[in-house]
Amino acid sequence: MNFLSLFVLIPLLMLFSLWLAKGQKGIRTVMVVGSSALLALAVALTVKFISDRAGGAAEEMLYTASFVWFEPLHISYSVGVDGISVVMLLLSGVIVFTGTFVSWDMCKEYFLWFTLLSMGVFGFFISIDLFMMFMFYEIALIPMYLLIGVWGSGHKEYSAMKLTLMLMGASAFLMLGIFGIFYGAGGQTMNVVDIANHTGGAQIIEFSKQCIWFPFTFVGFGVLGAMFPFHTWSPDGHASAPTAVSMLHAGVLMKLGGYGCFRVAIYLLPEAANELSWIFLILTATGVVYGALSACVQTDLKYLNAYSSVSHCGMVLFAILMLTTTASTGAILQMLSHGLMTALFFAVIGMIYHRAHTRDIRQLNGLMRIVPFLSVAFAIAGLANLGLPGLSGFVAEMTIFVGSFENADTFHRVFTIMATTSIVVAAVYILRMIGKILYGVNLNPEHAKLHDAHWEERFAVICLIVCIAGIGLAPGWLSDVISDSVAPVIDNVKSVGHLLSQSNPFK
Amino acid sequence: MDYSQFLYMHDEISLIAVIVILFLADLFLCGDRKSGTVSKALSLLPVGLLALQTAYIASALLCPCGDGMSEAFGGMYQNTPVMTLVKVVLNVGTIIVFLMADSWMKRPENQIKVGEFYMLTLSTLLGMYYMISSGHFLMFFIGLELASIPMTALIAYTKNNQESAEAAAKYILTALFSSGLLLYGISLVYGTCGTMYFDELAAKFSPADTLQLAALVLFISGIGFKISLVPFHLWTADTYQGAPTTVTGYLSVISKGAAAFVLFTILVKVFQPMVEQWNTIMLWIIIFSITVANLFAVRQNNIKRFMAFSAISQAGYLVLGVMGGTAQGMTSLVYYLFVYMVANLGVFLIINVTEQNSGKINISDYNGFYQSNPKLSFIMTLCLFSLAGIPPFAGFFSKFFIFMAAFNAGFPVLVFIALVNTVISLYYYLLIVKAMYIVKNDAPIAPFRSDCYTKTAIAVCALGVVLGGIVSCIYGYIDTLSYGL
Amino acid sequence: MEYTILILLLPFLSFLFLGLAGKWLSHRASGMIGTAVLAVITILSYCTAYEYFTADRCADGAYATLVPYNMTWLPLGNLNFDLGILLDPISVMMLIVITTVSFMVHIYSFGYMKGERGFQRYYAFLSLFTMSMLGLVVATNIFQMYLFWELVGVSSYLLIGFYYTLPAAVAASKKAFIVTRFADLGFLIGILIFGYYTGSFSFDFVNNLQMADGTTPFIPCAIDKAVAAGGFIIPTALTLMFIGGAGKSAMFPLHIWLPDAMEGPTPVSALIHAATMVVAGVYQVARLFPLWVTYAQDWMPVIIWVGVFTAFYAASVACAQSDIKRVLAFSTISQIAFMMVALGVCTEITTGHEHEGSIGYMASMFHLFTHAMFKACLFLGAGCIIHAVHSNEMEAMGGLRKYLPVTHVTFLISCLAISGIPFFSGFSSKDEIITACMAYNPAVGYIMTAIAAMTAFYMFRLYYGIFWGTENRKLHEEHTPHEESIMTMPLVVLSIITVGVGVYTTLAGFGMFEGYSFGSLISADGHDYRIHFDTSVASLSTVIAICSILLATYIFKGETQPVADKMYAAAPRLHCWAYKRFYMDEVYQFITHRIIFAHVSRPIAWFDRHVIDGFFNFLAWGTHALSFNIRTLQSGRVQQYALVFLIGVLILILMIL
Amino acid sequence: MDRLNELINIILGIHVDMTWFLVLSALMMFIGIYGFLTRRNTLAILISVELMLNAADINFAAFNRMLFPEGQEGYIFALFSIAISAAETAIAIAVMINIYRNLKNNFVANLDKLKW
Repeated sequence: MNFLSLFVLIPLLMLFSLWLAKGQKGIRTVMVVGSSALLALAVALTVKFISDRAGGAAEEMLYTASFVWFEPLHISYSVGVDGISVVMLLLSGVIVFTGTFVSWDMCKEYFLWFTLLSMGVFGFFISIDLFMMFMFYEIALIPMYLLIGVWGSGHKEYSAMKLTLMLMGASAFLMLGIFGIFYGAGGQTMNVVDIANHTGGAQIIEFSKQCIWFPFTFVGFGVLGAMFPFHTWSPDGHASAPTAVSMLHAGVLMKLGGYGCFRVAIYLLPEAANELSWIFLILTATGVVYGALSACVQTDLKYLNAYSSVSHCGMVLFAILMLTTTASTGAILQMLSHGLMTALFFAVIGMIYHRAHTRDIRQLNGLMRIVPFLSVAFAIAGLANLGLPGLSGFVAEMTIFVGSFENADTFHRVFTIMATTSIVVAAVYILRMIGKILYGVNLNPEHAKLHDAHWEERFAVICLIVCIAGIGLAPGWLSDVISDSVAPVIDNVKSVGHLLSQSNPFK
Repeated sequence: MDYSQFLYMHDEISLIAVIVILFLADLFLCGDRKSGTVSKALSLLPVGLLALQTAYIASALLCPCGDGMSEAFGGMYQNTPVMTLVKVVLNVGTIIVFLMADSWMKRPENQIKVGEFYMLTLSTLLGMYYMISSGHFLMFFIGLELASIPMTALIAYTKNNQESAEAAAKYILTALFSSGLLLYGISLVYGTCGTMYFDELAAKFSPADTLQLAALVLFISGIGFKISLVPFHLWTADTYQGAPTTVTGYLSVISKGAAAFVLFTILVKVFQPMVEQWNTIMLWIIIFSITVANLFAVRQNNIKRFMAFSAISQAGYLVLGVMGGTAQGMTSLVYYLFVYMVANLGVFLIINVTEQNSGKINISDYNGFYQSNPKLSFIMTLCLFSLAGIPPFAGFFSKFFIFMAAFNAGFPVLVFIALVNTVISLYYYLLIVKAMYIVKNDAPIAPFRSDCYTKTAIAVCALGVVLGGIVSCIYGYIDTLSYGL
Repeated sequence: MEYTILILLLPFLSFLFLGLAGKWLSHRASGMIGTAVLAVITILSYCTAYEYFTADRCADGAYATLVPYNMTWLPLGNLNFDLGILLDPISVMMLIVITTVSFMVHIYSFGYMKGERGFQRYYAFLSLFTMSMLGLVVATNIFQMYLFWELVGVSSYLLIGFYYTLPAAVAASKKAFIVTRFADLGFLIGILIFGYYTGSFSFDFVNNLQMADGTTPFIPCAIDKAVAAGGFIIPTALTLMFIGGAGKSAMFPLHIWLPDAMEGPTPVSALIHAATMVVAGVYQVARLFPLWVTYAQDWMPVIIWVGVFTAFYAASVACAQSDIKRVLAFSTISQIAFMMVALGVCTEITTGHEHEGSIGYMASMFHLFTHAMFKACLFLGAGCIIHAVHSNEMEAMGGLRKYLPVTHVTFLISCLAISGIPFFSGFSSKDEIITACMAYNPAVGYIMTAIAAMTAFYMFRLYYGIFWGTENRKLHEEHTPHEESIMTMPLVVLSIITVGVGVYTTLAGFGMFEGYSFGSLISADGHDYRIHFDTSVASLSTVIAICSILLATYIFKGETQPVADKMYAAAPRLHCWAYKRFYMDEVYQFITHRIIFAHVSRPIAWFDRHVIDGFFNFLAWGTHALSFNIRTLQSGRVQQYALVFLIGVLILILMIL
Repeated sequence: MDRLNELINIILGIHVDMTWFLVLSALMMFIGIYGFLTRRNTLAILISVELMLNAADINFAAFNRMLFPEGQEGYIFALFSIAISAAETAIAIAVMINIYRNLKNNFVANLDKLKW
């Protein structure tokens, strides 16, 4: 049992101790201790990983361990991390940690589901076995229903049901894709690395099969990554979810989508990725602009942020499909930065909603005078969102654009430029929102006496801001960690074929 | 004739012994029906005896003599370890049902007929035993009928209840109809092959023979009636709704499971030459079973009727393992059967205990159930998630494996349709979860304490649901046995 | 010169400190901290300048380009995103300009912003802006320039919106950010193209590049490779970048944000929207000048004609504005256009008296310098006036000369400077610009001369409107206007610089003595270039400037202004249009709100809710409807069950037969 | 049975071979099904079911006699099935009586309380 499994064991322990915990104090203690343990573990892992890489550990996956689980089906409990998963684990650690503080007054059941959710997320990122990935993916999905349905707001039952069903529908596609990959590779191993490198009894998957299963896998994960046109669960879901849940969902869960697309679809089906990427490229580029434009006219803060998430996550998938190392590095960076900033955004929006009991832009004015701390945090989140240098968004977007420009053909150029326009639109909707709700003078007497953030809220918000600014100021090491792990995947893709496929009518 | 052959059927004989003992006990122990002590004894006795008998069968599995195969009466009776295993699984289910039945048996109006319940149930179980390890159509037919005739009595158990009687009538009439067709089919088999021994039939079949194909269809229809596959399912909902909850639980799991297993064995063993044909048939039957049942389940309010439709669609998933007739399919089918039994009985346990305590069996009655009875509704949630195939509960694993088997057998489209249907099924399972957790209700079902038998049973089910999948040795063990075809 | 790194770090630290701890600081303390830091970096940059210009030149007699500090901030595949410091004549000059003006503004703000709510925030933002602007000018690569470019954009956004409770200020800040952001899109794409084809973002095409040891070397910029890939590539990239520059420097039609930006505090307008940030575009073109001249000569008319039109447009609008800050804003636009034109008319890079084609570069930088000084002085003076009369409108003013003597004098000096009167700094620089234009194409030269005349006219219209003319007595009785020493001191300093530079360069220019002049510090290729005025051009522009000043005096000096009224009466439509800035804002309003919001965003949002989402809802609804419709199958009649059973059997039989 | 055959052969001049039995059983089968689907009285339905079952039994007997005279399998099966059908009918009738107690009639049309 290697130490990666702690990422699953700690949440399990948390579940049990929550079960036994008595009273709000006990619950909080368990949650704080557990989540900080997870965060510490993630940080330690990152440090260790970097030092080991520096020490010359050249394997694709470090700290791998594999235990046969279902011997007859070649399913094994195999874990391992590369730079991408390390970064994602770090992100999850931060979000879970802050999410705990944001949902400070919640009851025991809430935290039970919350912890189950985070267990799924962590498990997903450490596992390198297709079955395990899929299992943890679904573990992470289902608590959403109760979290939104019970503790949500607005037309929560509808949103929760829609979210759950759409994501489960996606996982139907995904499961089929996994079967296709597994049996396409000879049905000897479910280990991602083995399948990719044709070791451990895995054969090369035939091109025709790849072209069948790539769409299934990509759509299966893409829906969770809010891929246009399967994104409509996200606005409603986010709008109805309680604060910490929107944080966790937009911050981490949606990242499962991008991660899976990269780790499974692109990594295991390289030829099909070359052949079919253009279709999804069109979809995602559309989604990027589409989400940004529809964010411009939203009046509900959470809807606005949800649509901007559609735009940014679309950017992630878009960059992945560019199939260049730089762009994919940018995609991972974008996942990280979007995770942090959208979590911050949802946290602050939730706090404002909790006080003002409305999220309608037209009814909120002049918050800067009333709740300065929250307003400043909100403004920072907004600026990060529109890619202000010095904050994380800028780094990610620039990397993506530079990487996308490495594809010199017209097709990719056109869609890259199309995607770049989204940063202008982002400025439009962000500044519109900030100008409307933070600036000006408060006209609503009820809002005149709102109290500013509590200490735990301040703590969570500050943590997030520090992370965002940290990435924004010193991105170099992160980018190195990521690109080291991205490179083999992309080289694998590049090695098997030319990017612009025969099937692309636009070439 | 060598009477020692009877010793090969030690499973059946031990069960018969149990029945006989119970019969005697019912005769002599219970002179006076009014005293509670007796009925307590009578409610403990069957569970204990059956547990013993289960242990006895299982012991044969644990220390197999030879390859565990046994054959008696010229191949009329055959037994393989995997069959024994299925019998064990059925036994466990029956024990849970007995535990479930206890509170119901304690009701005054049932005091008079406690013994009958147990004996009838066990005789249906015996029928399934014979059905499972039949090596000849006669044996199979007798087993089938033995499994279904006492069932009628069980369904009609509550004598003065009109619904119960109607359910029984529908059951027996449909059963007669289907057994008529089945019998005709078997006669065709006999007419074209001149024998009804499974071992000899496979050689004599040819996909070209119209009569034999007709026989195949009639056979599938007869057994499909037991498994309640579309289009032979229409009795199911009505019967489940009308029957006493305990019996419904028994029907929905035990008889269904046994029949599914038998369908597999006979299709593979006997109808081997016509594999394409029965693959086509099963393909359509499965698609329709899953889809139609899901569509019906969506708008049910009576929870027993709802579970009936859920059971039909689950049966559809169950027989996915039949496709292609591979060993992997066999394994995943038995595994699915086990997991499904645990989860479904768990749900029925809670339905039953709720009905016994509050008399409410509508989904809308469960609104706010979590506020009043958190533990029960939590277990119920686990079981429903398991049925819906949500990890980390056992249902996820069984679904995944059975889909895997079907995919491996070469039916990706079928798997895809089934997968899409899981979304619908998730929807209606979530409806109950929603009712219990989300929907506010000012007058929810009052809090109550369930008796220790139910508690034990619930504990068993919960344990099975939680550990059934993660503990991989279960599947692994089944896999080691399932060569025995 | 490693200490130059401090020039960037100190303001950043003071920004962090004031931003985080400002809440617990007193106004005075925070102001002191900010100003002290500024003083330090001002001294540092003067040292830098001294050290740089006194260091001996390279073999070819040009100034070396030093890179005391450079690090890889973000690796981008084969490319690098570096951060560093690059010192060459123009960046050093910009250091001087920025720190000087910023320092003046810091001091001035003590008086101007006294008692304002958010005083600490104000100083924090000032530090942020100074840091970003300095980072922009010392950029070692185009991407670093873009990074700080965005940062100055946001700090200008924050400072314009300083009075965030006023809707006008909020709208103005939003507009400024979005318009420049839109232009920056062009900049970004230009950068991407440039980086992809040349394989580097770095400025290693500047002459005599000298890396200090301990710095990461530049990835060489393979221009020839890019040219080989297609002659149009470099020009396209440069033009796209120029769009970004045009946005920041408020070239038509992207100028609309600058007049509104006057909603911010006046010192901010002086610093950002007159002296430093708005010339970033000019600076960018100057930075890429070698590429422009060498590879994009044919595309440079774009710069020229955009500049010429903007200069004319702004000047004509400035003649009709009544808000004194808006007048100054439009004059700023016009003057920056002068600099752009000056860069545009360059045809070669080697300097020297036989090389007329390279004067423009020097002239443009020279004008940038002088303009920064006197325009800052003008704005700060306007600030004093506004502070005194609490209004921006000329109606509130008139006859202020006896109330605000110092302001009056300094304002007059600056007006003379901007009008191009000899012995004032503006004369020398503007004269060089016109010379360059003449050398390029006399038509351009004459147009620019005419625009210079307009400049003189509207500036003196402003001057007379403020300090002479009818005095608004009853307003002045309520509170008598007065000026504070802390606010007038910067004015004096700036006007001294203006006069000093003017006198020196004029004398030198007319060859009174042989000494260094601006050109010997800054020229297209870093060689020493002694300015010698072309007397014909000089005399012409001077005469015209004086004439238009006299005209303005004749029209606007008196208590009553019959001529002006007659002119308004003569061409009311024209005046109205000019006053409304030829309705450019309305056009933008129409495009953004009527077209993009109403006819793109809303339909998309509707489509999303009703079509895409509607589809998934339809699936759910359809399932329900279907399940309701097939319920008759389960009719409860056992005979029908049997019938279905039988039909099923028959169908299956038929299926496999 | 051979004798009976000969007798028929002598009297009617036709040779009774297996087809006759098959046709007969098929007829009985479908008459039974028809009855099951159309009768309104549950007892009548039970009688029709008996027809179906007996049709199968005739098949068994006929096949055994005509095609596979060496074995007894068919006869045995027929016997068992007769017994089983008896048992089924018995319990079915019990249920019908139960229903009759509740409804005071036994029309199958009244068994539609449980539906949809």
